[in-house]
Amino acid sequence: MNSRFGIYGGQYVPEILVPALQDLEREYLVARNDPVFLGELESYNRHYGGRETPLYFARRLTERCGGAKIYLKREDLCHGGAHKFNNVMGQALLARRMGKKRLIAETGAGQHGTATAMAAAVLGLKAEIYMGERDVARQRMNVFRMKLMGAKVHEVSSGSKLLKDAINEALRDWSGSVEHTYYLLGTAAGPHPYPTMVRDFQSVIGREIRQQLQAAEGGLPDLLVACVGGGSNAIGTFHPFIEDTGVRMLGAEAAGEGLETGHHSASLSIGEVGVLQGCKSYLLQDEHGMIHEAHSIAPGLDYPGVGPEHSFLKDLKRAEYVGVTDKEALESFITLSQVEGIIPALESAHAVSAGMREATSMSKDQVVVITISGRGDKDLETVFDMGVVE
Amino acid sequence: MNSRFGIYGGQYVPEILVPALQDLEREYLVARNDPVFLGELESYNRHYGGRETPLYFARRLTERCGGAKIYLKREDLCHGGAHKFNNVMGQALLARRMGKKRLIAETGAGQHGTATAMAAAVLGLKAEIYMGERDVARQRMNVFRMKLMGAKVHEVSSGSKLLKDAINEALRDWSGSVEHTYYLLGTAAGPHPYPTMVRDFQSVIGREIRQQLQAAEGGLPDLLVACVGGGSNAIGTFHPFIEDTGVRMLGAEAAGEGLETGHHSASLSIGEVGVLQGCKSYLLQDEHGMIHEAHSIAPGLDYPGVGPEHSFLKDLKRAEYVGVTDKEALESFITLSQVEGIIPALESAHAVSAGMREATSMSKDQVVVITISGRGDKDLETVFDMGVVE
Amino acid sequence: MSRLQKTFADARAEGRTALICYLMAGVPSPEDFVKMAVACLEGGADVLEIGVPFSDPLADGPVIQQAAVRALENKVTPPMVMDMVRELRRRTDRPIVLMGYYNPIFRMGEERFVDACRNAGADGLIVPDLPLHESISLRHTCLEKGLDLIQLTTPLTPDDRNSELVQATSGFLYLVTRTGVTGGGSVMAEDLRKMISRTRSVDRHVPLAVGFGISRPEHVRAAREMGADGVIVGSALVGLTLNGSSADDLKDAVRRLASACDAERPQIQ
Amino acid sequence: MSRLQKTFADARAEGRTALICYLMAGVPSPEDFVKMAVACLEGGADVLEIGVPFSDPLADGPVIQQAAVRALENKVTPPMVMDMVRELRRRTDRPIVLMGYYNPIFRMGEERFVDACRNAGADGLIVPDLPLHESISLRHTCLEKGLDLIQLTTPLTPDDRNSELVQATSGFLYLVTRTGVTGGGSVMAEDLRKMISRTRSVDRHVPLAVGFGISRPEHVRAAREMGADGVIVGSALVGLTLNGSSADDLKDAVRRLASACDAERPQIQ
Ligand SMILES: Cc1ncc(COP(=O)(O)O)c(C=O)c1O
Ligand SMILES: Cc1ncc(COP(=O)(O)O)c(C=O)c1O
Repeated sequence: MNSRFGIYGGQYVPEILVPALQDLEREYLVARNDPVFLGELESYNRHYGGRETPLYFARRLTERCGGAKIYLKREDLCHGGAHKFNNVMGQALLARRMGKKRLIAETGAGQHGTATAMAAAVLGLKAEIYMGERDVARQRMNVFRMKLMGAKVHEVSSGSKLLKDAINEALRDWSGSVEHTYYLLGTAAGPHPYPTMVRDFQSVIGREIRQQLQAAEGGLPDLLVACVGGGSNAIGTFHPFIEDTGVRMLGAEAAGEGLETGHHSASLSIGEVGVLQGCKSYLLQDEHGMIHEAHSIAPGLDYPGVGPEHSFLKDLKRAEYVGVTDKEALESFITLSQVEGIIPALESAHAVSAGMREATSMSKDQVVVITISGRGDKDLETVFDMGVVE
Repeated sequence: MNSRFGIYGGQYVPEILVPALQDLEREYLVARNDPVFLGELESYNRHYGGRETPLYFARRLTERCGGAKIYLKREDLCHGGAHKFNNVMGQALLARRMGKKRLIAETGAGQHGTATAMAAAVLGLKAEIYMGERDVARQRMNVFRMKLMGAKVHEVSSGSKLLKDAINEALRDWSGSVEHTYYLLGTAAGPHPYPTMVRDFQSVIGREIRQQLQAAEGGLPDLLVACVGGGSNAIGTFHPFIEDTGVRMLGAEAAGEGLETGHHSASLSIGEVGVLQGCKSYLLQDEHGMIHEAHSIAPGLDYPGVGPEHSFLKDLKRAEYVGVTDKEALESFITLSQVEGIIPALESAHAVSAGMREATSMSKDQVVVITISGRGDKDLETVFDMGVVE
Repeated sequence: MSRLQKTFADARAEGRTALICYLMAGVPSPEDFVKMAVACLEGGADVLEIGVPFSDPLADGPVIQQAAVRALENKVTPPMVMDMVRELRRRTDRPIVLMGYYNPIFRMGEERFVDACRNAGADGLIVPDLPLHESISLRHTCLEKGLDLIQLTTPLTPDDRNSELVQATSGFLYLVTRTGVTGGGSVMAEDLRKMISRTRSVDRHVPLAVGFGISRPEHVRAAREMGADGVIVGSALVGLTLNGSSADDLKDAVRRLASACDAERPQIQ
Repeated sequence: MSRLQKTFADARAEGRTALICYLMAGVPSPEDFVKMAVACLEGGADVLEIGVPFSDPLADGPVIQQAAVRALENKVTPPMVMDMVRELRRRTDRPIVLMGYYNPIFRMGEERFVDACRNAGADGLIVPDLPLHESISLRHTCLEKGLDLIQLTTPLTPDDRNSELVQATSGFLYLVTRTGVTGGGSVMAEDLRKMISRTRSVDRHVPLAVGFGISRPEHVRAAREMGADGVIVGSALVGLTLNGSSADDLKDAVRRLASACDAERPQIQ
């Protein structure tokens, strides 16, 4: 199994974790080809997770833009409210198969932590979630949700007390518990084999789009759009179309308060190559290699790195990446709510903004698919507090 | 079209509303047999609403109870987070077909109001929602959600300032606006034809259960369980099985602080027949026919009446109805979260409690289907504030 | 001839429009209510309409809702309303009509309720949430016991149903002159003209009383001008029983309305 | 023979266990850091290990994390660390090893970084997040430039990989004696015994230094007893640089550890 995407990826971890990662790779390689495992996953995806999710033709949004037909891939309808489900379910089943009874995970705003708690509950595993102290304070309800499902939440008070630090802390835990603990990483980043494995589990998104669009339009999309935090929903959307060179791919990164302000999370747009938390990729960092704090209105995009496969696709120019500001994301959050009755996650609103922009200048017989990675209920307080509605 | 279920139902409304209800009946009768309308509804259900929803075999809950196999019908995965979607989409399409550009609706906790706002948004209609002042104060975020999707929210300060009063106020609005306004009632109650129409739209639940269980178990369920507020998710679950006399049906009402305390919403269990808001049914009322305030930890069950078809099924003994207390509902809210990673709505938790109780005393080859009418995210604050977890 | 029929016949003979005054039973208090009702009579009311309070008065606007709340706070029950009617019947010979929602009637039993009305001395009954097709048994009982069950018709009612209502009503026909609930708004002249003429074309004699939105003498004159036999004034008077006005204030208000009721009637074109 | 090799050879010859003292560069302040390092040397440190601060030190426990935060607050950068090494090199001939995460090295460029180390006078380098299979080019550069790139092995490392690590390491082999991060915990005697014996069976000569969880003289004695050639003490000393202790306090602490390093060695059964 190739541990790299071009020069990106790799396995930059303490020696103590190497055997566990090698184990994981071995087990995953067997599992991914084992019909029993795949059948189990497919069954949970379907009966528990609510897959397949619809590919919805957004008639009114299309009319609003006046260009290409816009379809929305509705990951917001997954159990738990986001695409996070796909990855978590796959990895939790793998953990069970490996005989690990304890899951650990990092979480930023709480989406991945909640999803992990949920997967642990349904499979009867233990879950412990690392979450930065500042995030815990901001996301009281998500913390409660995890506890309600029986997970333990560890507040992380090191570093910037945010997602990045929660990952560090989870890796530290894992270094001491690796024999009986499974580290359930939440995005298509981290050391090999996570980027590949998470991408595979998330590729159900793109595979479904392919089939569904074939049924709806009799062809392939002209453009795929997804938001990029760590990059898992985007790579899951893109990957099944990599060989189809006629299909353009666009990743929407958080430009925060603007790329020029330094307050953003646009590692692909203006980051530089480095190594963080196990993999080589584009990063937000200073001249000495110290990692910058990221900023985005969308908590799930608030990460200074990005999955290595995106760095590779960027260099190849196979995918493009653009920044969407907080303000633009907020606007499309409101637009989609009012025009389609779908309140997207603020993360997904970045994709909506980029997708609308593109669709507007495309022709009416073209097709844009935007992945709605999650629902916006979690973001209502944030938007409410901004006082932008009414 | 029969306006009654035995002695229940009817059309107890001011004369001014009679023509509109007759119109509605006429239009609905045509629509329900029109393949174009049904195709449209089916398409929105599928591509927008995320139907069909899974029928999930709850292995760990089944093991916990040690009796019948428990399946969960996952209405919590509908767009918007509850079965409310089914009804709202059907009626909104009917409204559009009737040329009405303005929808009005009542809402208690905000679920039906949110669903209506959503359906209005996706079809490009105007929505105005009536909501009791006390509910507005308790449900800030749902009010915001409605506004976000472009709906107008009217605070109702009459009467007890709760759901019942919002319905009164919506009916008052309708009396003055009936020519261009569609009243989108939220449950299988109210004047004819609402109980029949809402039941029909919600019957998609039972129809899917039937098919899905056939596929999973090769037969019919032994017991269906659903919670009963106004009764729409329950009647939608039950109705397709009415003729199958081997299928038992159990409705879980809110026994609140206990049936003996007077603080509950158990109109079927201990109400008496009367007429409220357009229909004859079991009601909570005093000796002079004044309506009592209802109580339940679950805002959606907090209604002193019930849909007329349930009154009929109760008298016929075709369905049974039991009370589930706040405390019991809360326990199963936590149990389902921890054992299956599914956080149910507090309403649905009533059904879970009743269903677990029954399953425990049934044999292992029997099958219980519990309808999870909605997800519990909306209830997290309530449960959090009770301090029962950790 | 029932009291109601006689009252409308007399008023017509005198060239007057009958004035029907609505008050909520037991408001401002069970004792003062009777004083208020008497003030209406002294001010010139031809008919007293008395509201039976209900917890969910869905056909009423804010003022009458508020009155119902007050009445229920005052612990007014249907039997107490009957006692108040009995008390008033001792003091007047003019017709008394009860207006009450259906559930309390259903709860007491239609027959018992109608008996109670008759025994107390009431002449008529209006049930705003009981449309024609739900009122068959109650109509039957009322007919049998000699209580006028008054039907309402509206600008939205189709012609054929309007004809049924004309035939079914007893005492008078209540013309709801605007869509919406009681209180506020103003008479829609065009609607009213149409309603009266189509009703007259079915029955030239049935008394037509106009309600919903009549609060000032000019409304009365407008209705009169269009040929109404009676006007019903509700929220405007109920408002006075809620805001601390005295019985004399109420009497004055009624007097102003009453004098509009026999104002010179202009020619109908 | 590199300085590190010589130091271990000398210690072995003298029957001593080499004492490797870890401090975070620039802590408590860039100036006082040098004093602290000198105190370690005076206390009896055989080798100085100097942490290069990084924003995300994922292999470190709370004490060293806190030291990194302090260093970064003090605006310490890798070039400044090189200056501190240069300063220390002027004062001592004992080996200096840098411990730094990979990103700052990658950022500067492996070759430039190694050159800077050599020019400053450092002898070795430990990169805790660069496992063997990711270190090929850096190892090559270090070999070429004469910097010892020290590999780590752990209780979980399989035998064949352990053998590769033994072959690949330079200067000494770092035995991580417990799973987890730096600081806290205690040496797992059984693990350590196994690690030493399996390593010795591959290479009887490579110096073995034990780290992670060594903070007190009894830990040192335990490691010594099991045949370790060196011990690495980190968090315990770094803690003193964070809590306001003086250079003398530090020197005393090092002295106590150093005296455990040449305690009488009991017979190995
Ligand atoms: C709804 C949603 N979308 C997107 C993301 C970003 O993650 P990724 O880029 O891995 O899809 C998150 C992360 O929490 C999320 O919650
Ligand atoms: C999740 C949920 N379940 C159940 C109900 C009760 O309604 P019904 O009895 O009509 O299904 C509600 C009403 O708001 C609800 O939100």
